[in-house]
Amino acid sequence: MTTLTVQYFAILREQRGLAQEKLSTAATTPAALYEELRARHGFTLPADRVRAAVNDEFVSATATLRDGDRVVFIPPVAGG
Amino acid sequence: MTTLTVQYFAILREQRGLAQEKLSTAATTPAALYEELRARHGFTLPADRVRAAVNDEFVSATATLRDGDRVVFIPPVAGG
Amino acid sequence: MPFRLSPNPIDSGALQRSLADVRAGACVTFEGWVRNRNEGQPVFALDYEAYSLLAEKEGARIIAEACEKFSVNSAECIHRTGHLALGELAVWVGVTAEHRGAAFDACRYIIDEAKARVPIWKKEHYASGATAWINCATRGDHAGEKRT
Amino acid sequence: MPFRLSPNPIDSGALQRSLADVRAGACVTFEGWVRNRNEGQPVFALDYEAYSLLAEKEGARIIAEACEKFSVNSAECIHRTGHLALGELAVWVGVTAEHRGAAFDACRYIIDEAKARVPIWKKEHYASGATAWINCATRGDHAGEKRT
Repeated sequence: MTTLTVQYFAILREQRGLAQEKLSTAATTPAALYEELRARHGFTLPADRVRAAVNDEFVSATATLRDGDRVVFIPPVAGG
Repeated sequence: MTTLTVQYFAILREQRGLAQEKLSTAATTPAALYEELRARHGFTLPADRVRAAVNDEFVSATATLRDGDRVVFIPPVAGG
Repeated sequence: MPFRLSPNPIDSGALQRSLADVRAGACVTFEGWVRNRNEGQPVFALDYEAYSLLAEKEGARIIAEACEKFSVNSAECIHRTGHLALGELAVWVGVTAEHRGAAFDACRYIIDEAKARVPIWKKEHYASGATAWINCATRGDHAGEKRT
Repeated sequence: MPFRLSPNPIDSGALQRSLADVRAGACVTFEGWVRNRNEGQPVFALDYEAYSLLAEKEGARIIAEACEKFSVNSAECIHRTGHLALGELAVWVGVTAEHRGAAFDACRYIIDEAKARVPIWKKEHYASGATAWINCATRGDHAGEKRT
């Protein structure tokens, strides 16, 4: 199990009902973690429309998560 | 012979030494008139780099000049 | 900083004056304004939410790419966050260059890439009272992909 | 008037504010500034001379063409005449549109066509004291075709 901080923005923040949480998980990749959280919280965005960032850098969905990482799932952006 | 008003701008105004003149000419087209004036005043621009306007509209170099027309020879433009 | 987020209204006049440069012959600016309708629906207001740390990094990368690809003298981008009313300035991009081609190309590159890559999200408030996170609709929602 | 000549300094901030429009999502502006060098020669100041009647007609035609080719809400162009110092604003183009692609394309179309077609001439004053009418050099002169 790794202990992570997950931050939520925009539609994910609203669907989760909070902006940040600490959690322990057996997931070792962003993809696995997103599926776990999506099942638990009913996120409407499918995994293929969400990017991941770890410690404020974009990472691939199959990157390895490490204890203490701060993970952000990034819904489709819409600046401007 | 037709009697015309010729207006000069920019390099042609400077080379002619005035901005406007009335003149009588045997030239019946802007092309012929420009060659006549060029020979008389030593304009440096060759005819193929000068456009013509008559009564404030662009015309072809072979348009017919009529008595009372106001003719402008337009050096290469350089706005902006 | 060439890319910034601002929770306060953007003073585009001051930004453009700050680009003044006698070595530049061209200045191109893009302003994104809050429009009163999107995809046919009357829009009442907007919220922009940003993942600030990554937005600023990715924005700075985009500006650096533009400066590498095109011969520009300077380039800046500022994006609003928070609640915006109709007509408000949401994003400003300003580019100076010796020649206009580079200024146009760089300005467009920056706004195109920023819209596609910078983690900022837009929530539209409709006259009907409904809201929607743009580009986040899923099957069953009525709102599709949007472009400004 | 969508195309104007101005013997006085151009207030670009006021011009841009005059384009405010809640139906527009994008505003692109181009500013042409007096640059301190051209083709490697130090420039000291400029004079712009216009054939006003035809310049205004041709400028209005260019704006009308841009509005026909691209989906724009409004488009304006103002060009200075007279004596300009370094850094001064020589020409301003502003375009609003629902979407940014049309605003960029129309703004660029207007400045490209204006530079090629509107009867306005530029005389550069060099630090050396020499002057040249741009684009009017003939064999034997040192100055060639110029672009901003």
